[in-house]
Amino acid sequence: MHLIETVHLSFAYRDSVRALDDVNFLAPRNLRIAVIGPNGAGKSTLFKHLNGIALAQEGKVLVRGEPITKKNLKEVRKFVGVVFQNPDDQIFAPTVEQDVAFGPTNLGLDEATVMHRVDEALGLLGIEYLRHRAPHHLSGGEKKRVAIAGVLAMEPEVLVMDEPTAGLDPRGRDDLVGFVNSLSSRFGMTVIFSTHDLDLVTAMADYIYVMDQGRILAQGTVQEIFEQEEMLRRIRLDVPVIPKLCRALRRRGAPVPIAYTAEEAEEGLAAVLSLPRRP
Amino acid sequence: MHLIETVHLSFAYRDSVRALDDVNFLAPRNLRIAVIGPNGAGKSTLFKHLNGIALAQEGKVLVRGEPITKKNLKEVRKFVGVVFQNPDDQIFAPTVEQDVAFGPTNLGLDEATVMHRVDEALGLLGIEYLRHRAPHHLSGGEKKRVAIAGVLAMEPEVLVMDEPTAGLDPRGRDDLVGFVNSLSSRFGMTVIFSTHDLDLVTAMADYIYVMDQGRILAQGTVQEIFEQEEMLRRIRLDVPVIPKLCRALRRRGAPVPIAYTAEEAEEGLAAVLSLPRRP
Amino acid sequence: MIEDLFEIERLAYGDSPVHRLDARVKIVIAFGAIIALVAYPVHGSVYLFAGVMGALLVALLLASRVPLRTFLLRVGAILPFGLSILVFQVLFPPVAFASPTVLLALPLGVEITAEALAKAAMIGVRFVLCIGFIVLLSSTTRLQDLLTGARRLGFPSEFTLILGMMARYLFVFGQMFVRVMNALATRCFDPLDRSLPYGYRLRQTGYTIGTMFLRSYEQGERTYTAMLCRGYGRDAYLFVPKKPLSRGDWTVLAACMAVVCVGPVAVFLFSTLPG
Amino acid sequence: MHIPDSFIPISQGAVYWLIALVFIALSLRWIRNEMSEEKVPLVAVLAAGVFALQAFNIPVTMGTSGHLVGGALVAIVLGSPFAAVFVLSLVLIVQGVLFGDGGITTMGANIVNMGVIGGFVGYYAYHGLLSVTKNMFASAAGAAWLACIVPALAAALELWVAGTFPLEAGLAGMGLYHALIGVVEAGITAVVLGLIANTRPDILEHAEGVPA
Ligand SMILES: Nc1ncnc2c1ncn2[C@@H]1O[C@H](COP(=O)(O)OP(=O)(O)OP(=O)(O)O)[C@@H](O)[C@H]1O
Ligand SMILES: Nc1ncnc2c1ncn2[C@@H]1O[C@H](COP(=O)(O)OP(=O)(O)OP(=O)(O)O)[C@@H](O)[C@H]1O
Ligand SMILES: [Mg+2]
Ligand SMILES: [Mg+2]
Repeated sequence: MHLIETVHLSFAYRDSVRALDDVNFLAPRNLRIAVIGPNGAGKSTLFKHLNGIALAQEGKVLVRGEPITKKNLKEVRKFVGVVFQNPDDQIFAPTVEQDVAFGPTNLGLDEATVMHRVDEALGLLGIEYLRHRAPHHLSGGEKKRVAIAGVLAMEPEVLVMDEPTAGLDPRGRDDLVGFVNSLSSRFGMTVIFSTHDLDLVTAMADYIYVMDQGRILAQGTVQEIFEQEEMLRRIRLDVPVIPKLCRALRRRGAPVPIAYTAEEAEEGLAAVLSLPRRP
Repeated sequence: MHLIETVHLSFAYRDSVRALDDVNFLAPRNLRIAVIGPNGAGKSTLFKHLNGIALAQEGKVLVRGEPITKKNLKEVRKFVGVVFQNPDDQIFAPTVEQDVAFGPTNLGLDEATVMHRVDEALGLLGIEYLRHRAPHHLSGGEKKRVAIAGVLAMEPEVLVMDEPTAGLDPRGRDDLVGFVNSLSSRFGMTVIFSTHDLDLVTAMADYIYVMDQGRILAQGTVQEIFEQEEMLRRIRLDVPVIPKLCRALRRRGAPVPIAYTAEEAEEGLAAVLSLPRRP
Repeated sequence: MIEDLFEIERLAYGDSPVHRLDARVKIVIAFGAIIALVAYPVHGSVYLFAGVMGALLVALLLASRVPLRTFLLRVGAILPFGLSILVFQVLFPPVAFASPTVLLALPLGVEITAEALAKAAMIGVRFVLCIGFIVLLSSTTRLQDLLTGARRLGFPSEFTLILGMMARYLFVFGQMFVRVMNALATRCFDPLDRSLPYGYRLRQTGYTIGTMFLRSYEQGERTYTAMLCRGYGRDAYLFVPKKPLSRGDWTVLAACMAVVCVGPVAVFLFSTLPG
Repeated sequence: MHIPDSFIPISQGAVYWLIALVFIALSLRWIRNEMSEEKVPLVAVLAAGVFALQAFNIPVTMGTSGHLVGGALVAIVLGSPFAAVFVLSLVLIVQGVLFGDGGITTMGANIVNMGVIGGFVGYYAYHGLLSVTKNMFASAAGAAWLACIVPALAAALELWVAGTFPLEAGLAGMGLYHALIGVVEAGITAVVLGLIANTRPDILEHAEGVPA
């Protein structure tokens, strides 16, 4: 039984063509899944189905093996936490503390438990010092963390994030990567995210779904997907620059292994050039 | 005489520390200038001074050698076109045509000239087909182009863009790079932009200003700046991945030239590895 | 209400002879019809006149290919307040009738009279038709065309600019509203959920509304700044090129306005003349 | 309380339209001259936002729910009753023309009720109450409650003049209903004002509003 599974899921907004078309998406336990695709591919629409914000028009969405119904909606939303792209759409309370407490309170927990959850969520993201600040005045990166803390305080087992690094500066992005990876390694959480930043995919995903025009075009491990340069280019995507470089060199005859990070590439090239070990 | 020059420019928002602190910024004719820096460095604040949206508190801003005054404000804004980060801030009219026509009508041009300018601007960006569409039906990339068209229709000589590629998919980003570079090469326009995407800097800039905490920390050509890995890291930035890889290999003794794009790196490495010419 | 904005827009993006009519023609017809309906006296002959106007409405509706069900739903959504006034009026007639025919006597001395019912029905039929014309107008005319149409009809340019901006940002905030509702649902908040304390629900809703208010305000600040960069000033206006009406537009306009102008006079004379 | 078409005779509707136009012109002049700069665009965008936030359903009791009108809120936050006149006029025009809510011939009356009466009552009640109670939130709540009920009474009165509504029963009915709905308006207005005072106090610290 998978944590989340969509079966032949299709969906159309009132007027438009199909935003989702026969999508079969699987999320097992403790996997980091990236969903990539050009603008309008249907990524955000898919995410809306994972916690019942949108309901399946055709096909079905199974959460822990059960279809989403009106009755288990609250359970499902507790189980699958969704962080939206723009933190401003998500943060309403006058202080960070109140905002993070919002979800747990709505679950009907008592005050002590709510407080405990808030402490934990703020701690996890390292933002205790923001506790009494007004969210309005935080930087983009800080707001993003508050938004994530607000969702984590509901203790979901699956964390879904729509374009989590949009608008963050390089360090803010790196911090997020580190934190999300630790959620996966320390707590065995399943993480699903969409992004346009292909370097983020190599840094934060085990498995990739490629979407275009509402359909799942390809799926596989990072290596498997980024080998298909042609397909990616066809749908207006690209290959991250490092594997692209490696592949270009290989095509010209250099026995360079395909690397995905600068460090891997460095080691690979060092071996080919028979350079000494790292100084 | 430079097109734009700021001299000992300082500025503080009401309650905050100095958002700009003794900034000396120069923009000569036909140069592509990137301004980089972490969140809150003061990039957007600097840009607001370049066309008189914010007025200098200390120091001065010279446009074509003259300080900005109430009297020449309209002239200055015609000369320096600013494109904001979020197209929704900028596209305010109910149709694309009306939006692009807004600037020219404010210049007091007659209907025929306005129409001509609109045609030209839409043509330059290749978006004639969007003419009668409503902005909320456009994708992020399309909106961005409309925003730029609205500014170009005023025929400025300096184009200032705050984070031009935020939210665009990889193809949208590449299209923008190509277009902006052609503005510079075909029309000799001066382009100034800020970004968090360091790869964009290598693709679209000749010269870099690095800002942190309201100050200009460093300035120089792309090569000069990205050599200073230490400094960049200190202010939460990073070096783009390709020069980083080259530098790492050089440190280990390989005579690789420092490259900034995948193609340059490929050629450099091919030479070192004595690979055949491109197949 | 803003949730329905996108549905209305979808209708207005349809294609039909009515959709293709110049916005000016549709505005004049709809407003003319409403004024005629409201101006017609509350008199027995109102039903005959309503029949005439109803026929015009139905003809336009059929030509517009707006689905009947959608149309009726839209009209129905607006009725409740008017209907409640009508009910109130029947229960407590504002003017005493000379010799009321009591149909039903309720407790507390409240009586339902035939005269009150008749009067309510006459107001009601005009009221429903007026809504019909407005709904037809907005279901067949895009918002931006309504604006350019109004401008070409001589609506002041400064108001077209203001309403144009409002129109543009209605859609921006409409999308924002949907996203905010999704975010609330994701965190299991429902203002109508009785298991949460009332004060808490009221406060959280207030915070959400307050945040939307601030975001609108700040959006206004940023938009204003961006407009300044493009030379916004006191005399700025929205660009609306001139455009003559086509012959088809003129024909439809003339035909419909003939009904709207001649109709009430003819019906009134016809039904009040002795014989 | 959007009076629909055909409930007010056309001649009376025209009179209300005239009054409304005078106030709209005055409010436009206020925005151009009294706000720190010429800020018509800001207010136009804010009007779209107010339209959007009127869509939030707020529970009252026993299954009924209401929504914010916002006249008092806008007048208090922007520091002038004219701001409310302007914002609510725009909102009412869109509601009337696009949705059919509130009529065309009666739009003048609706603007007079909700925009002019609501805005002025909201603004002056707030400042009156503030000088007595010294409590911003209580004053805002009181003002918002009054700004909800007084326009409703005005609407009842207009309908009576129009001959389509009984006087005493009408006033009582409209009054009671809006007294109840007004509680929500009051509560939400106070909370929103609290949030603004907390996060963007600078918006509230304009010079004292212009007297009419
Ligand atoms: N609320 C809506 N109403 C109507 N159509 C919509 C709506 N939201 C999205 N769509 C359409 O559905 C399709 C899928 O959109 P979606 O937002 O899921 O794409 P996405 O992959 O998230 O794109 P992006 O990368 O730009 O965020 C698009 O064609 C879009 O225009
Ligand atoms: N309207 C404002 N009122 C008060 N302070 C402001 C305002 N705008 C910016 N600041 C402050 O001024 C400083 C510089 O901000 P600015 O927006 O110029 O930075 P930036 O380099 O553009 O950052 P980012 O990369 O996040 O866009 C920051 O400390 C910020 O908090
Ligand atoms: Mg998306
Ligand atoms: Mg900025």
